[in-house]
Amino acid sequence: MNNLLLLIPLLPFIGFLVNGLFRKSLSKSMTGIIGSGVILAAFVISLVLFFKVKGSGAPIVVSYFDFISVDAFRIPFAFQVDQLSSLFLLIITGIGFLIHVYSTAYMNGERPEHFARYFAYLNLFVFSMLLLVMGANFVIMFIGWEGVGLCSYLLIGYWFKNNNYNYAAKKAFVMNRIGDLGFLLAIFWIIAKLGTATYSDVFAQVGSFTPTELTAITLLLFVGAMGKSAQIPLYTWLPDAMAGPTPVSALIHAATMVTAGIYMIARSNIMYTIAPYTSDIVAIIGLATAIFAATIALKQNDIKKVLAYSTVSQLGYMFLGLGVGAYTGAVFNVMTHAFFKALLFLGAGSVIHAMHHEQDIRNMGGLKKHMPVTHITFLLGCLAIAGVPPFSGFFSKDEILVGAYNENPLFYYIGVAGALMTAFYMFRLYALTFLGKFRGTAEQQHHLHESPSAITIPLIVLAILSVFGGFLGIPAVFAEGAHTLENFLAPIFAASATYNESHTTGHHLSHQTEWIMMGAVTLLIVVVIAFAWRAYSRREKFVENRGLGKVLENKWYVDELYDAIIVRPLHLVGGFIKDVFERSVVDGAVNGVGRLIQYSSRQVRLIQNGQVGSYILVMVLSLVVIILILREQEVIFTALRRIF
Amino acid sequence: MPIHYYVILSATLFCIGIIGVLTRRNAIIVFMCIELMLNAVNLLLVAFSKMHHGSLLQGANSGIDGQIFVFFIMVVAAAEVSVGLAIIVMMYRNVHSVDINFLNRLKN
Amino acid sequence: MNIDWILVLEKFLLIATVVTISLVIAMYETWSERKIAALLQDRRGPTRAGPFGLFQPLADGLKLFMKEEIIPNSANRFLFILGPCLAMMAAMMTSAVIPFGGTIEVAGRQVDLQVADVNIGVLYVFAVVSLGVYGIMIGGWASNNKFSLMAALRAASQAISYELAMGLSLIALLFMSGSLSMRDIVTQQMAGDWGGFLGWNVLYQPLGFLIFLIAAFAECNRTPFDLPEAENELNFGYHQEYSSMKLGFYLFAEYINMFISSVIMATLFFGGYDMPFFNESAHAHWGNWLALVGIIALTLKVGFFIFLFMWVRWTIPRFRYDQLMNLGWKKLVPLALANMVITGAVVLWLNDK
Amino acid sequence: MQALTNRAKVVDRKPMTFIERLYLWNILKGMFITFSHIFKKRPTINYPEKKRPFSPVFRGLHVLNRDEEGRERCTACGLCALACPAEAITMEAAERKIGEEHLYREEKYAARYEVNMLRCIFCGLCEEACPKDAVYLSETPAPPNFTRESFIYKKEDLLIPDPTKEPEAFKKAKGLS
Amino acid sequence: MSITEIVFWFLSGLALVSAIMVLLSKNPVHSVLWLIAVFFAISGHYILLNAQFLAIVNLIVYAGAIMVLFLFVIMLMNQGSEPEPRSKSMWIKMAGAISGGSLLLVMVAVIRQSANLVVRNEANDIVPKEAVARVGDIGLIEKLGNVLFTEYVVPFEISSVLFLSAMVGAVVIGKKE
Repeated sequence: MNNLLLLIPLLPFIGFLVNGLFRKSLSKSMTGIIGSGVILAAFVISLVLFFKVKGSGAPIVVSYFDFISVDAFRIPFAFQVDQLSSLFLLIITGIGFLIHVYSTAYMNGERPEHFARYFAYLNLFVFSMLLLVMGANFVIMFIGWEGVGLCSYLLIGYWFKNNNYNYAAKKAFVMNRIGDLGFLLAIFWIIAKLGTATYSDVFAQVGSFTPTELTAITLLLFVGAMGKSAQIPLYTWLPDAMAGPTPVSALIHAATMVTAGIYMIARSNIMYTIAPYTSDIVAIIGLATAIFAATIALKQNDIKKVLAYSTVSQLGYMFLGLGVGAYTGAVFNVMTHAFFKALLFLGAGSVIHAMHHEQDIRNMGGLKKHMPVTHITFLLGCLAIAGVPPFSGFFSKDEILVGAYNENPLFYYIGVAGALMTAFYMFRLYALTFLGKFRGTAEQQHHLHESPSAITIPLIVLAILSVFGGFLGIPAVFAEGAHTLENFLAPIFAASATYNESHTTGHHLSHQTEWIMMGAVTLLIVVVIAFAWRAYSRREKFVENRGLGKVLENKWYVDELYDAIIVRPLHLVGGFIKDVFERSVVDGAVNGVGRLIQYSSRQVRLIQNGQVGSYILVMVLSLVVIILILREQEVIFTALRRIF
Repeated sequence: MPIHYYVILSATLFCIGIIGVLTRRNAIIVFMCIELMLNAVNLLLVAFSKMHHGSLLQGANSGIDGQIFVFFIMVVAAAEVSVGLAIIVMMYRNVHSVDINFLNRLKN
Repeated sequence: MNIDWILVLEKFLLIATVVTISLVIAMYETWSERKIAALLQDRRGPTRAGPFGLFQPLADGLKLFMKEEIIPNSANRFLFILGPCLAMMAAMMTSAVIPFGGTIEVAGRQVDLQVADVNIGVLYVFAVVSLGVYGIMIGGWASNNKFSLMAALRAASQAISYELAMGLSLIALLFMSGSLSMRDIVTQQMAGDWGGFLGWNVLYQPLGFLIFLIAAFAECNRTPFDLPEAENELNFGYHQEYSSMKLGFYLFAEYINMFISSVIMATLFFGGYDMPFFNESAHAHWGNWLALVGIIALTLKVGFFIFLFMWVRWTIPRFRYDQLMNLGWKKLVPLALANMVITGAVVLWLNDK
Repeated sequence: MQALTNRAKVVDRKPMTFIERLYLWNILKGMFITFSHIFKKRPTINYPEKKRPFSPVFRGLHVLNRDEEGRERCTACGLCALACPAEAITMEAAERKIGEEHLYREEKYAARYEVNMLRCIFCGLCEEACPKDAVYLSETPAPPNFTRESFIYKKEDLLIPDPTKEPEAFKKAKGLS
Repeated sequence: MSITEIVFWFLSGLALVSAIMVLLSKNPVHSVLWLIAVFFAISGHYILLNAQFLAIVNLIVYAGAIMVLFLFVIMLMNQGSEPEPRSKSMWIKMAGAISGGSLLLVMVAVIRQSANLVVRNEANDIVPKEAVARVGDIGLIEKLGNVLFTEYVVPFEISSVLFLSAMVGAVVIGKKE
């Protein structure tokens, strides 16, 4: 069992090593087989573990060696597989495998060594992500956390010959670092306070924190989550990260890495439950992000940018769920979102592939005829994300919204507005891409074709999951106790649940109200979809946006704002230090010391007259003086005292 | 013999060596004076060794370290002389003199 | 004041005797050298002075004394005179630690036929031999003559080089004896079977003896290693500028050295005053006669070695200088080292058994 | 090339083996050779006490002969001086006066007859050249001396003793006794 | 005065006089000889202190090897044929002598009262410790060898390496390019 556990991260790591070290000698098919094969093997093992956990219900914790051992303080290198992490394992390896398979076709145009490099990065990413979710303490999680950050950087900057991509990679890296700092501080704080970073110990002793400490720690952790999961204000990297290859966007920026923040908060749910202010902040920021990103997505024309902002928006929903205590809903949304967002990204990738890297939806249209499989699966994905029953998005989003309503009805209304916007921009995207007439060049039209099976099969699999994935979490409204996921995850959130049970003062939504709300929302969504369909399916001409539209198209000018309030001043300060401080103070001091030493040594050198005899003379005389001093200390000291 | 006699004899020999090093300019004689100093030290070590042997007498080998030390000093002196004389010969070949005042080529 | 005057007297007498004997033997070595050279060359040698030319050394000595004393103008007078004195002194000093025989009883006193039985006898010999170089070097240098200087340097470097091989070859012997005292070494050899014959070190250290022998030839500046005084190369060697008795001193020193090295070889390797096939300890009641037997045995052995020196001189041609150094450093020293290591291993092995 | 004699020895140029390079055996061999010479018979004889017999053809100092009556045989013909390759002989002739018949056998005689022994190579040509058997080389080796003049033998030194006056000495000089 | 004392004073005087003569000799060869005399005196002291092995080794190493080397070098450089060039200013010699003398003065002054070198005898008087002459056997080669090859075997080996490197160094330095 121990080795089985170890194999899960080890296999991708081996894949990384093989692909990375022998990338010049491996053929493309070989690389693809190795890269995908190790993930498939990891998936199979994860499946085994999943059923084991499901059967026993108890977490598996295995400690391999002491990662850090200082005196009594020990950080073991330990893995923990419980309900939460086994679920994440399945998502990561399962979707990761599909994306690997997809990549073999999508990246086929690359030269073999770059192809292998790509797969090495992907494997390393999967390895880091697995480390992140399997670690039994915050330190191991942090290792994985940094690892995925690194891989994200590497993969965004995969086409490193394009400078813009490199800037995007750098941006993602720096943004992540800001969040990581918070995470790191939180870990230090926990270790300083409790002397351990192991989950079980930390959560068991959560009562020993004062409320202030707890708030501070959870906030710091949340800062980390904000960075990784692209929440306001650290979200700008995610849309830019679309510079990487599309499967990377699907894997990292939709399905796995961005959910690390969700995972972390879900993992430490008890701390958030107990710290009330933090939960509210999380909920508010999540909601704000959801709405904010949705508004931006309304006016984006880049197919991947739309999806990226949609991702940000969905992540905001998940944080809303976490903030209002609907942990299961958040995790549920992570899962369903992984299905349909991966589907959508891969579909978009398929389109981009077919369009020869054309990403502007204004130049698309009417692809329905040319790419039937992509079209169908993409439509299913859109329905799922829009929250049309009975697709998976409906159930997960509904659960979060119900949770939000329980916390505060205002959250619910704003959330519904976001959901409506989601439905709108998704179908705007869908309509502009697949419906109407083709608006691209003739050459592009000539080459339009359905993608190979390595691309379509993952699409189909993901479409099936998107459609039926929601049935894992049928709300109590439909059938009492049919929420399989909630039952499965119950042990993880048990502590929070009991705490809420005793502390909640609010009211529970009656089933009737829920029915009404659900119906109303569904109706509104359908209306919005119809509107979007009508408005965009025949659109031929695009006018320059004006007013709010322009603001939205330019993403609320957030990048410019950051540039003005953070980057410019920093540059100014840096320039000042470089030009003035460095030159006059630092250089002055350094050169002054050098000049002083040069001068003094020139003076001292005069003593070195090269006559051995004189050296020895000085030596002997000094010896006499030293002996005298040692001998006549008292006499000399009294004499000196008399003089001074 | 009182140990002071030996100590003073050694000190005197040592100082004669030092004066030689200071006043003579022939590198070989300077070298010889260094040997003289080494020998003064050797004599002192042997005297002390016997002093310990006489005053303590706790072990049959007490004070033997001093003589061993003299032995090592001789070894080092032999090695030093071989190299040093080689250097002097080298210098003589280059400068045609063994005056140490010509040994200031490193100056400046 | 508690001085054993009789001991002092006894030692004084012994020293006088030994010195006299050394001188006399050196004298007659010159005679026997000529005689043996003649014999080996089918000649007669000196015959005129006395019966068989036995007074020839006296005549030679007289001649040397009568010759004009010449000191070169540019020579350093003091060192010029000091040189032969040092050579003579070093040659004579060596005999102090050699046991010339057993113990005799004179007027109720047990008298060892040895000037000083020190526990570092062999080392003493080496110390004195290494001093012998000074006589040659100073003499050669003080002559202020390039040929003399070259010869002196040759002699000195030859002596130093061969001293090394000599010492190394002796170390193997010292491994076996475990003592540096000459008398102890002789006594150990006397303990062997066949009246001591099987105890002789030469049977156990043939290679060591050979090396010692060759080194001894070189140390005494004897043919085939008489480079320092090679007539046809360096006129007459380091004593080229010398005349009269100062020259005689040098020559005498050489013959004394030859005698002493013969005695040392006999002592260290051939049982010293041990008469072979004759059990000395069983004849302890012989008293002083036993000592006489020992002295005779030693004399015979020494005589043989002296004869060997001369015999070799008239057989083997002189080495070239590079050959000399090659032999010393590249052959004898490694051989002596190997001998030493092997002996050490065998001694350890035997001790362990 | 075919060797002319069987004494030529072909030189062996193959490198010496280790044993040979030690020279020990060869040295011992040499020592043995020198040692064996001790027992060889000494060729030296103690000269003044013991003399070797001369060979019959030994040519020593010159002798001027006389006849049975004690008269000088030399007639100063000069043939000997002419024959001498080293030009060691000088002579002066004189006529026999009346009353000197018992002194000189012929009418002409050598008033002066000198042989420079430093030049003479004792070849015996003078003896062969003499028609009168007047000069012959004795068995006496030339004795050493300190001056050059003493090596120039005058007639008085060379003449054999008179057989009539000193028969003993004559016989001895002739080597007859 | 016992014999030991007589010998001690004689050797000390010899050592000091010879040492001073080393300095004063104009001729380097004389300096070498005087230095050898110093070594002899010091060896005598060693024997007096019953350190026979060191005494002999001192002779072999210093007198027998090191000083021969010095002589070699001096002779090969032909030193001493011309006297050492006179120092222009006398003051450096004066300074040397004065500083050396003051060092001696200070050292002697310090040593005289050193508490480590004196003991109290039975009568509770302060007397210097004794360097026992002619007593003890630690100077024997056997004892020294035992200690040298057990306790001090590592320094011994290191010193042999030092020797080797010195040899190589001397050869390399002395080699003509």
